[in-house]
Amino acid sequence: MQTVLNLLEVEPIRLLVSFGAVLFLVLNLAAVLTMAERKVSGYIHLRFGPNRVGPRGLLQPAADVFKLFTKENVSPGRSDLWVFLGAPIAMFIPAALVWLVVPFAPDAVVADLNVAILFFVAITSIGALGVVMAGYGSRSAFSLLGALRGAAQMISYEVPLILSLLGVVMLTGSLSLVDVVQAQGDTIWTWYFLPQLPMFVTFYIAGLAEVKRVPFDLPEGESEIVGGYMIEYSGMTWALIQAAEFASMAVISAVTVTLFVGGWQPPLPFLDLGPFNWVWFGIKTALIMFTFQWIRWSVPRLRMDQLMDLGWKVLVPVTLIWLFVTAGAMLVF
Amino acid sequence: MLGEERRAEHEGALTEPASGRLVSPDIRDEFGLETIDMNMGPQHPAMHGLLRLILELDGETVVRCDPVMGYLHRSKEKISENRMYPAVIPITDRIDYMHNIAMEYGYCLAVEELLDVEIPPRADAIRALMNEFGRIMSHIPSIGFLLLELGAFTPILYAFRERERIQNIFEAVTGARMMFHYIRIGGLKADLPEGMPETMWSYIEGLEKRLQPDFVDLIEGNEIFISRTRGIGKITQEKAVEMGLTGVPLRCTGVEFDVRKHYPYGWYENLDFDVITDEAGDVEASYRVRMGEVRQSIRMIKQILENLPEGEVLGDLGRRLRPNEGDGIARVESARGEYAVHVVSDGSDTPYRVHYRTPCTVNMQLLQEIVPGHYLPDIMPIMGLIDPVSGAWDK
Amino acid sequence: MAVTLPEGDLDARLSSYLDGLKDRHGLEDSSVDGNIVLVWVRPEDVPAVLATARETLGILHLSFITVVDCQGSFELTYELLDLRGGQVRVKTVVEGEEPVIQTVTGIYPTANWHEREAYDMFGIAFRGHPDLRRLYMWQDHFDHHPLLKSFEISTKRTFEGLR
Amino acid sequence: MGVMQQFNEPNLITTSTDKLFNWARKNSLWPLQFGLACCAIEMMSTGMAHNDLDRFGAGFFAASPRQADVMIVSGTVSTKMAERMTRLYEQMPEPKWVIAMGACAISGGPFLDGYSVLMGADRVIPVDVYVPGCPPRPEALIFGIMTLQKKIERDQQVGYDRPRPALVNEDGTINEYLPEREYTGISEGKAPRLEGIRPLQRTYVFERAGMPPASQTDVGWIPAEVKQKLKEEAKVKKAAEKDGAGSEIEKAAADGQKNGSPEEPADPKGTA
Repeated sequence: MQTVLNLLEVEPIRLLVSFGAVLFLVLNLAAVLTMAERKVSGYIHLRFGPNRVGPRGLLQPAADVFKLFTKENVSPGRSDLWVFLGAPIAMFIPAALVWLVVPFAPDAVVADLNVAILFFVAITSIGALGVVMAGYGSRSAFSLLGALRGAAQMISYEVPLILSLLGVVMLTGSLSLVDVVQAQGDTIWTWYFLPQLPMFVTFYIAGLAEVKRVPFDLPEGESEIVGGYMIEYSGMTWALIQAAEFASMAVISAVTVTLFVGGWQPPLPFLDLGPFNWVWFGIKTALIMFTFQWIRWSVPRLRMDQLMDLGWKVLVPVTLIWLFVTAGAMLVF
Repeated sequence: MLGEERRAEHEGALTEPASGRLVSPDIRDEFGLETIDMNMGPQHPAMHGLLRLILELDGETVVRCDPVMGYLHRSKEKISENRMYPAVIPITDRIDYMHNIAMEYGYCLAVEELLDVEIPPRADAIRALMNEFGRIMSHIPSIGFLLLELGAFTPILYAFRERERIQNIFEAVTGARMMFHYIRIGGLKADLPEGMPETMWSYIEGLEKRLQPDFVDLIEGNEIFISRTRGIGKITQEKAVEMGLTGVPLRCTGVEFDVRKHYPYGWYENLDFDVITDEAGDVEASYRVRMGEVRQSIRMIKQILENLPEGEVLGDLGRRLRPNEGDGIARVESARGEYAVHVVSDGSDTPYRVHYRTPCTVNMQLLQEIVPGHYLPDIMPIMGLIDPVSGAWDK
Repeated sequence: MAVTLPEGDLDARLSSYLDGLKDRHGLEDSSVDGNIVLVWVRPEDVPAVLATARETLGILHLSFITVVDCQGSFELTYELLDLRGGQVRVKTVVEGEEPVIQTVTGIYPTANWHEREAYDMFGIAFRGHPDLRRLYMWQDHFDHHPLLKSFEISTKRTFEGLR
Repeated sequence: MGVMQQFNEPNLITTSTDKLFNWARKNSLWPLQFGLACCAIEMMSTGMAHNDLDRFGAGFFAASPRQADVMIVSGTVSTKMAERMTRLYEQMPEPKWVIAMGACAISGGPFLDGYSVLMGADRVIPVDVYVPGCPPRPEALIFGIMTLQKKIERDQQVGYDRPRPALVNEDGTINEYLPEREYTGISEGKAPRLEGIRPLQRTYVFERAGMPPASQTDVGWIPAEVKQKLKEEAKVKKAAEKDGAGSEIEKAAADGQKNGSPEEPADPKGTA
């Protein structure tokens, strides 16, 4: 036993084991999130949601996963097969990789990089590649349109996403996410979402667009282009795309919490749970994800030109102005 | 010639971009840009049934839109010719299956015109009453579908809650949830059950209260809803009249035309109601008109329930109907517009010819006129503006 | 662009419609019954009569076109509404098994799909129609005009048949 | 099914995995978002708050056939739609099931007499569960889905085991299975009724103003026999053209069809 624990001290093994654990968590999280989504939608729609499989329908995701696992995997006749099959993987890996740098608790982080924020930005932008691959590989007008929309949207919203990070980086003076959390302190009014409120809102909106959730789900646009880039996927490949979507949604929530809402820090000092502070992290992330779902079932979808208008004409100027305000305030105080 | 000028004008309007920015053909050729052909439907979540649109896309902008129908052509006119007069009513039920009571109503009025019979006043009043319930049952889901196609999922569920409640009323009165076969030639199948007027009254009062929080508050102030619908599918009055539009698409341009008001039939002469119009002529205006019409229907139902005449509901016509030779034409205002039935009799048991003028078929001509120039996602609100029903446009 | 709809007394309007049509065209028969003006015209006069109705008399709405197969001839009914209580019913009879008639799409653009439907169901050819394709059935591979009386689908269900 | 079918005899592993997979399949039946006619409204009612199909894990209406498990044929299938429906069915990945909802999808229902109506969806695709009614109540559809769940649980007549068209010998043994595609391309019951009807004498083709070529909209469902006939006709025509001995009448008719002017219809009988 001791030898096993000692092995964990060795850097590459620790990295691998902890990343494995995180990957396991992510895959399960996707399943749990589908369930949560159906339940939340049920309560918003004044109905029950799944409640027949297992106690209160809790085994529903298991049934879904097993079913998708045994489903035939169709690839369209004239598709570009390797691109088609590679796309879900290209979508899933970036979503899972970002979890490497997210600090769950003071010491619970797979890799405490000193350029973690840069890493996050770099990895999330790879996600657009998977979308384009899926759209190109499927060889269908609908998926091509979805992929083009997805690429345009994800690349455009990278800009406000990065700009809104800069305020936090300026205040902290570090690119490490652990440093960011520690700099925020253990009281709710010292967290960055108050002084950086416009940046927080921008990051939230840009994050919503980055993970393609309603009202920014144009690449999927179920009532317009019938699932967009994922229209031709079936069985496990489709499940992998879904897992990637939910994982990236969770990771955006986690990074939002880390950057603006104090990470694992308790809202008030006396609520400090010591080694169990990851509970705070979990609660905050779940709350942010709940708001994502709340929005999903409440508002219609934007149109492409309106989406671009919002990104370039509203979000980017707001973040630029607030960067100047932050810089000025740092000079004065 | 006069007609040719008109036609030229009409073609000019076709190439005029509406909201999108069309790349001019010259530039397209110069840079070797290509348009995509896209086939939307017949199985598509936003096509209100089985409609196929052949689209030519320039990026996201639609250059050409060609609707293809007939995927639900069920030969209703031919079947109607081979049935006895009363046996046609179930066929008419299935034309516009969202507001099917109006479909029976129109057919029965046409045959009654042929037979020249008097309808008992109570039957007339109950026909109008159920017709207005049917209109609410159709309009509220229409609003829900519009939002569903824009991407908001929740309003349709709230809409179907109301529809379910009205279906319960219909089930109590007629015995069926959807295909009622309630209006008969010369009257009604049965009188209202005991205590039904009170139930209806309480339901209508509840609906009036729920309309604001469940629908108006949820939809009207929403920024995204406004930005997706305002100015989309803009129709001028002249265009609307030229295209022969009726119903909500016509009224939302400001032309005041309602068959119930201007060609009154049945009990509607005795009712006091407004024709709701709106000046804007876009999708948002159509939403407002539909909401206003629901309120007017509530008003009418209250009026009917207040003075419901007493008496029989079915005159004695005998089992065998053999109208004299001639034409019977009747028109009613269905939830989608003017629905007219033309029955030609040759003096036998079966109609010689039955022609259904369904509003959806005519209103859908609008698609190939106004969709070009819009963005692809704008097709969905435009479908919500016209709100066709598959069974009605295909007959 | 506002549309002006006719106003005033209904009976006066109806008689003005009838007079207006009578003055300009040779009608075969005409009558006023209730709020309906019924005119019978020769098939070649239909576009001219409808053009008068729309442009001069201001009857803006073409409600529908009904075709009745009279086995040997076809009876066409053009139902016009002035949207304010008045109706004008223009009827014509086209002789022959394979009728041809001038289109009215230039006058009432809404007639486009009505005529396509009539072509699909009865095989009536509308000369000058901009886009005469079948509306419901396939353009190819369905070589029948189903509403013709010669196209029988099954036994008729008559009263005697039931008993 | 699948890998497990390679074992000839059922054993501990195959039976328990089959149980697990069948449990998963029955509890996660995603219907295709495929509304045909009136019944589609009742199908939607079933999915909505009052009846809530999502309770059974069947509430996710997949818009794309690739993600669907069960196709609910909700309404009248016209002959024009039959080809599309068949294609949708073929696009769905295995294992897949079909529920015929309503009288029309079972037999043609009230439109049985119609010239454009398919007499039941099972003429072109195999149907697992029939739900009668016109339209069936939402409760009936839920019952139909529960029946399908029971069928899946018993591993009965699903997937590769479901009934397929076969040529049966006189003694009842199966001679050979018909290929799927051929089966789905046939519409029985239509041909006899068209007998003795005057075929179309002529087709007027006018020049189209700014409209798409006919071929795009003309793609409809072509029955196999008609396809064959057309092919043969084309062959004959080609051969005739090669010989240069095509009759004057035929040529004139063909020219008229291609280049009919907008003003003058092509000569109906080609007797010019």
